Amino acid sequence: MEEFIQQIVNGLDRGSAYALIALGLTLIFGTLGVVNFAHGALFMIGAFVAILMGDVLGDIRELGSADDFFKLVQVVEDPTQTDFLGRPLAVETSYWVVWFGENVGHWLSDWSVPIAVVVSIPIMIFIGWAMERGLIRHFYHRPHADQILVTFGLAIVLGDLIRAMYGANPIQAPMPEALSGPIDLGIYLGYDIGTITYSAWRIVYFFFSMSIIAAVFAFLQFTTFGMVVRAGMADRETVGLLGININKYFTLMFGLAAAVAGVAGVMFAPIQAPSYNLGMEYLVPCFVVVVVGGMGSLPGAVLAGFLLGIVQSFASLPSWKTGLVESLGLDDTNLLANLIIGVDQIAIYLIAIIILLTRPRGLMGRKGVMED
Amino acid sequence: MSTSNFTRRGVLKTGAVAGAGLAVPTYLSAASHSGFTNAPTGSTVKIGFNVPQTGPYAEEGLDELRAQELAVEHINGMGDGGMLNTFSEKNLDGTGILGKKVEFVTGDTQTKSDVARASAQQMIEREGVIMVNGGSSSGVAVAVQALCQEAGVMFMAGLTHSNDTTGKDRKANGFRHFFNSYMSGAALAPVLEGAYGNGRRAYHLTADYNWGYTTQEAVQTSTEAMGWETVETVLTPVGAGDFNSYITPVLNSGADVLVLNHYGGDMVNSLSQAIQAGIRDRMVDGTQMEIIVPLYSELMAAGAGSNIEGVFGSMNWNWQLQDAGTAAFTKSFGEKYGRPPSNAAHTCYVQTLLYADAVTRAGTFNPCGVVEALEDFEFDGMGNGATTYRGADHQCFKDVLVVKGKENPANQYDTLEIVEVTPRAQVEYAPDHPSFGGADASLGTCNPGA
Amino acid sequence: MGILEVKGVNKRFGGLQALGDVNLSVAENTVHAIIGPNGAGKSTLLNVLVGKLIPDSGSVMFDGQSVLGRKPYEINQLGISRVFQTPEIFAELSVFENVMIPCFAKRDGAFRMHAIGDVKHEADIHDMAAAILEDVNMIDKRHMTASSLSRGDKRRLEMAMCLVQEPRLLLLDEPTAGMARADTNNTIDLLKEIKEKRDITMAIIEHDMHVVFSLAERITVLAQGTPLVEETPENIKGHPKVREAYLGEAQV
Amino acid sequence: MLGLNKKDFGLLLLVAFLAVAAPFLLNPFPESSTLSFLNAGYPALMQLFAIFAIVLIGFNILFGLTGYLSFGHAAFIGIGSYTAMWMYKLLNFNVIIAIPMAMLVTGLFALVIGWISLRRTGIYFSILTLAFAEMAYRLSYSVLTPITGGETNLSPNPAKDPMILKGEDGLTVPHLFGFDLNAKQVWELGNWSFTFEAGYYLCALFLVVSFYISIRIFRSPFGLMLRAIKSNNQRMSYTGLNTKPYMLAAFVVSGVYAGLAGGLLVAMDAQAGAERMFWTESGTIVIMAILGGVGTLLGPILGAGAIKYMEKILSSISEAQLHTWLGILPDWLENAMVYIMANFFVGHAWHLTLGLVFMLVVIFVPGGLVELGQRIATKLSRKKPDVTPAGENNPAE
Repeated sequence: MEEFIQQIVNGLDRGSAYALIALGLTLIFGTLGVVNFAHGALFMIGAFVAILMGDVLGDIRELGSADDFFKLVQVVEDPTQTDFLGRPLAVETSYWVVWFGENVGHWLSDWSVPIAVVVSIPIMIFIGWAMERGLIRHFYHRPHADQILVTFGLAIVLGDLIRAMYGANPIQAPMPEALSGPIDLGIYLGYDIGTITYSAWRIVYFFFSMSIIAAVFAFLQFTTFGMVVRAGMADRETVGLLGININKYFTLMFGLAAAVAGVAGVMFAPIQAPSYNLGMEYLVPCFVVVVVGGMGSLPGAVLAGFLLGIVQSFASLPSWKTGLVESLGLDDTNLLANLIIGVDQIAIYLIAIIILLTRPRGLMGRKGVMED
Repeated sequence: MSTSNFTRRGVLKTGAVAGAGLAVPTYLSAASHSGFTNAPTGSTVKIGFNVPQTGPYAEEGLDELRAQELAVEHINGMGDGGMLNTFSEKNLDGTGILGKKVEFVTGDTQTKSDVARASAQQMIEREGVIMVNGGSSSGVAVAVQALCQEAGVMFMAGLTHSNDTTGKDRKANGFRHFFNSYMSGAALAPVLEGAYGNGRRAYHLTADYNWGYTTQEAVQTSTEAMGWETVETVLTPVGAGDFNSYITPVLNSGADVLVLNHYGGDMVNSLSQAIQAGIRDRMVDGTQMEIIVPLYSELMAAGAGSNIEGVFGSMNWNWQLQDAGTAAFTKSFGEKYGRPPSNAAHTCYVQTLLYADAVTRAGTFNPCGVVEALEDFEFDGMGNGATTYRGADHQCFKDVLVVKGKENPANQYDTLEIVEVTPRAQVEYAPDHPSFGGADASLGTCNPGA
Repeated sequence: MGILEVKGVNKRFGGLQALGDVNLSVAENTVHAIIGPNGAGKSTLLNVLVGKLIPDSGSVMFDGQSVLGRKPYEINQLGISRVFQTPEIFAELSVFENVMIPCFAKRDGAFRMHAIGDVKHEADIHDMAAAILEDVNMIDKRHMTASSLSRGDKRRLEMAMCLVQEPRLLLLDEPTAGMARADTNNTIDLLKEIKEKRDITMAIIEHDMHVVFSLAERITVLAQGTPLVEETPENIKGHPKVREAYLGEAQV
Repeated sequence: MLGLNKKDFGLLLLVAFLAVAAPFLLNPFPESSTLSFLNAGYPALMQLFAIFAIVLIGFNILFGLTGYLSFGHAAFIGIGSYTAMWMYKLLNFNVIIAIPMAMLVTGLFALVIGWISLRRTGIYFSILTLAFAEMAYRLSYSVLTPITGGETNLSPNPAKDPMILKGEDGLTVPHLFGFDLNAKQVWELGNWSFTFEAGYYLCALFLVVSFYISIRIFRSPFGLMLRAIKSNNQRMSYTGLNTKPYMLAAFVVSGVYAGLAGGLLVAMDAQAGAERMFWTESGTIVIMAILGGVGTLLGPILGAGAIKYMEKILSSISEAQLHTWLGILPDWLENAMVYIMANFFVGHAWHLTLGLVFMLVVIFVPGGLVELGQRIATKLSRKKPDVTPAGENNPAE
């Protein structure tokens, strides 16, 4: 039972990352009718905003590689210490420490990721705006295949620009000291102390995702802007006929979707050390999520995100797999036994196939969307 | 923009030299004269550095490339000579190899076996290289080694840690300086026993591919031999990114040691996530839960930041060693590139020098001659103490480092501290050891090509 | 016994009774129009006839064979062709290719793997296609891409594609919807011409009474999913039930 | 000629000529020149050109004619490779067995995967194919290691493999009835040197035959049906045509092409790895198709060549070479240019160039290189601006 609860929590946590990316993808697809393969790259850029803020705010990579792209540090040679070649050590001190003292400086670097969330919003909206104006806008009337391809090209370019700046190695972003350990969830459910513990930051991430998702839904539900957008998602031509220039809303919509992907990336940076390839890694599972949810359906995307997250978590749980293998009386060298043990490799694809074959347009897709 | 290592004049000169070299017919016609693939006939000889320049191991590959360029410089008599000054053999005099200046070409393996082979093939066919060096994964090493065997050129493996490279997939034309999974297990066990006692219960998370399997097997065997119990072994998909769903079951499994048979980005992520999940804060029946990372990479360790503090692992070499060879190499590398070399860089550097020296001693570039010169070759002064290239499987035998993440690093490169230098005798095994292909494993015969 | 016999067909969508106990008999070699106000169930009925919808109960027999449960292509192969409200043609292909495809379907059936022979060497197909294009006066336009045709020509092309299969029943779904008067008249002439030249049964679903009365020999009036009357055109005009249906609609 | 019209026969001759003369055409620069680096006329790369051209020709039959975008096509290359490899291990190294078996087994896989995936259309179809390919990749890399060799690739092990048809020659390298495919002939012509390899010419032969068959399919009633499905699936059904078997046939045919390519890869280099099934490889196939020109006859060959050339040549340009080429510039400019080029565009950064080129093509010439060529041709011959496109749109009468 503890194991079950733990994996449910795991699945919700992993699913919330999927759901956030898929939500942005669906926002863009639903309103603009554009399939954006560069969305994973926006997630990745968000994660690197966290790295950038870590550099700017202080000593995130005191141990890091020499490729810090942007640092605000005062360099003082300390003759009492030596570097690896026996030369006087160049001690780097964050200017925040120099200017505001140890406490403030340390606090800033400790909380650099939450600060980066705030900073990333304008940055991501700007990037989204630039992408829409500069590129996507010219693809509204092109076939979906062209949109997929040009944004795929863009994803490659954005990934490699980040690689040129930060190198290919993953770089860890720090999480605030206070949230870096586990929280005991079990005691709230009546278990003994230490039975069910879970990383505090991941719980923060889960609630953060939920509030972002709720905010997006509320925004679409209760604002005029959201109403127009929803109407546009349902029937673009009619909205156009009503004399509303839906195009005006598109740029902002794209910016919003980029910001959702961006903050998802920022908050994810302490969980998985981002590398330039992060976007591509998440692109495929997230597309599977979007399609399983049904193209163009926001609730579908969120639902499928959580569903696949939970599926993946349970697929990686060893106890039921070994149990199943034993109850089938298979030995270790048996191919079927190995397939059962290795089901976590393919779980989300297997589920995706099953769902798409039983529900032709995914969980909540509408007819005629992206079917030709 | 003076950061570039090339001055225009220098390049024009090598360009001209290159031109002269290229005018020589490609290897087939040459082969008909001298009886082996890509026999050099002009005043230069070309070697190929096949390393990952894109993909997840790009940084490691680029570090290997730096070391290889440095090795070529030293062989050609430029720079300060590095380890040539401390190497126990003194055959290389800075005039290249057998009087021929060394040139090199580079290729990108992308850490994909297919691409690596295609790249090696391009070097052999088009550039006429006589030896291929480098790489950052066992899959690539095994694949390229087999190709070099067929083509009749030498292969000096870079970073490859799986038993198979010099085990069941060993080849006569291939040599490995780097240590392997078995040695990691053998070297780690006594240190772990000292630090954590002999009643521990281990839980393995293992990357689901060949290297993971051999590493898990090695660590499992050696820890069980000293009395540890293996609670569970779980395979994880390569590049999973998020390992949390594998880590949380560890907490209540009754295990008190978590072994992460992961490398590279997987290691950074699984280690950080294990610490976030509270593995190292946990007490199991009164003992503190611990994490072990059998194979460390200092480049990746930097990515994991302070999470590696106090975590044990093993390495082939580390720049913080105190011997003269290490000092000379670190100085030479550090002055040129502004950073200490990684152990991947070290192994590629050493392999290049060893090759050059073997050719000199053999008096020929013919791979069969070079193989003979390297087999059971004993040397010292390359940073690992007295070392032997065993003839039976072309594996180097030398001391193995057990290291630990440093608690209070003094500078950004000071991430690991050396806990113990496990003597070579402790990590030795028979060439027909069952983990290395048993009695069936065979080098075959050396292939000079054409 | 008509060529098409619809008996007791019911179809519900949720709470809406789209078709309620529809009986319809279309006699061979007649032009039979199905009219009715909006929402009367005309399109639903048509979709049942071509296999796109399956009714909840009832039977649809074509020439003694049930069409229910058959896929659209199977129903077509039985001899029912359909003309759509907006012409459904192969827009990217040439006019000639457009008509060749139904020729293949007629000659080779629903599927035949013909991967090596050149289309150009299929002399019989060429003759068939050329003949039908002559018939509809489009032979000069055979090289044009279908998407570049005028709306009227697209309609003609679609007719040609259906006719070349020599269907025994041609279903027309508002063939003149959205057309200018001149185009409508042209279409009426085209249909009349077709009728004169061939033995063919036509079922027309139509809004435009001008078209209906120019062509139809029998007319069925549908209202709220149920047939009200089936009569000749002369008798339909001024029929009280029809008036009621249409006027009733007007008052709403 | 051969059942082709004049124009198509001309295209076939062109492709045959390019294939035969590739060792000359791709080696335009003398060995001693600083541009010799751009030469691509060596066997390993020419084999890749031919093999990927075959994949693309097959992919074009599916994507170009029917418009169904398979995002998992690389899986079939992998399946073909593994099959051929197992033929070596179980029977013998004669490619006359390995290649047809690779095509057969791949065809069977394509039949099953196609039968399931074709139950859906549009992006749902694409995701289904992607899911199958990802499963194939992941399983081959890990769980199926005993069958696929996993990370270390599947390679022959003559000492242990059964090789029941080994025969007297006992060859343990890929051969055609005992004829070594690695046999090479080098011509020295002044400063040039041209290599002719048996293996490459085997690939070239398959390429020309594949191209010929693809022309025939394009011009056949089957090809017409596929184009009609792309144009209007609904009309097809109401015209009495069952689209499913046509689609399935197209899917299987293009799968078999990929299987052939997989078999050829193993015939050239006796090694099969899981990475050739990874989804980015499938993505590269799509990129090649777009770059060359979807639905055209020549496009796939051009696209495959262009991408493989960039992958091999662009990626191996080093800073030293850049310095040599840019040597005439003032030092500061030279260094700046080299820095920018080496960090962003060539060598290990070549992916960025690929992404940019690809974007530019999609934005400005959606018809790919073929359309670009036509536009240039139109510009050059203003007298007759009405140049008929490469032959695909002309009426089939």
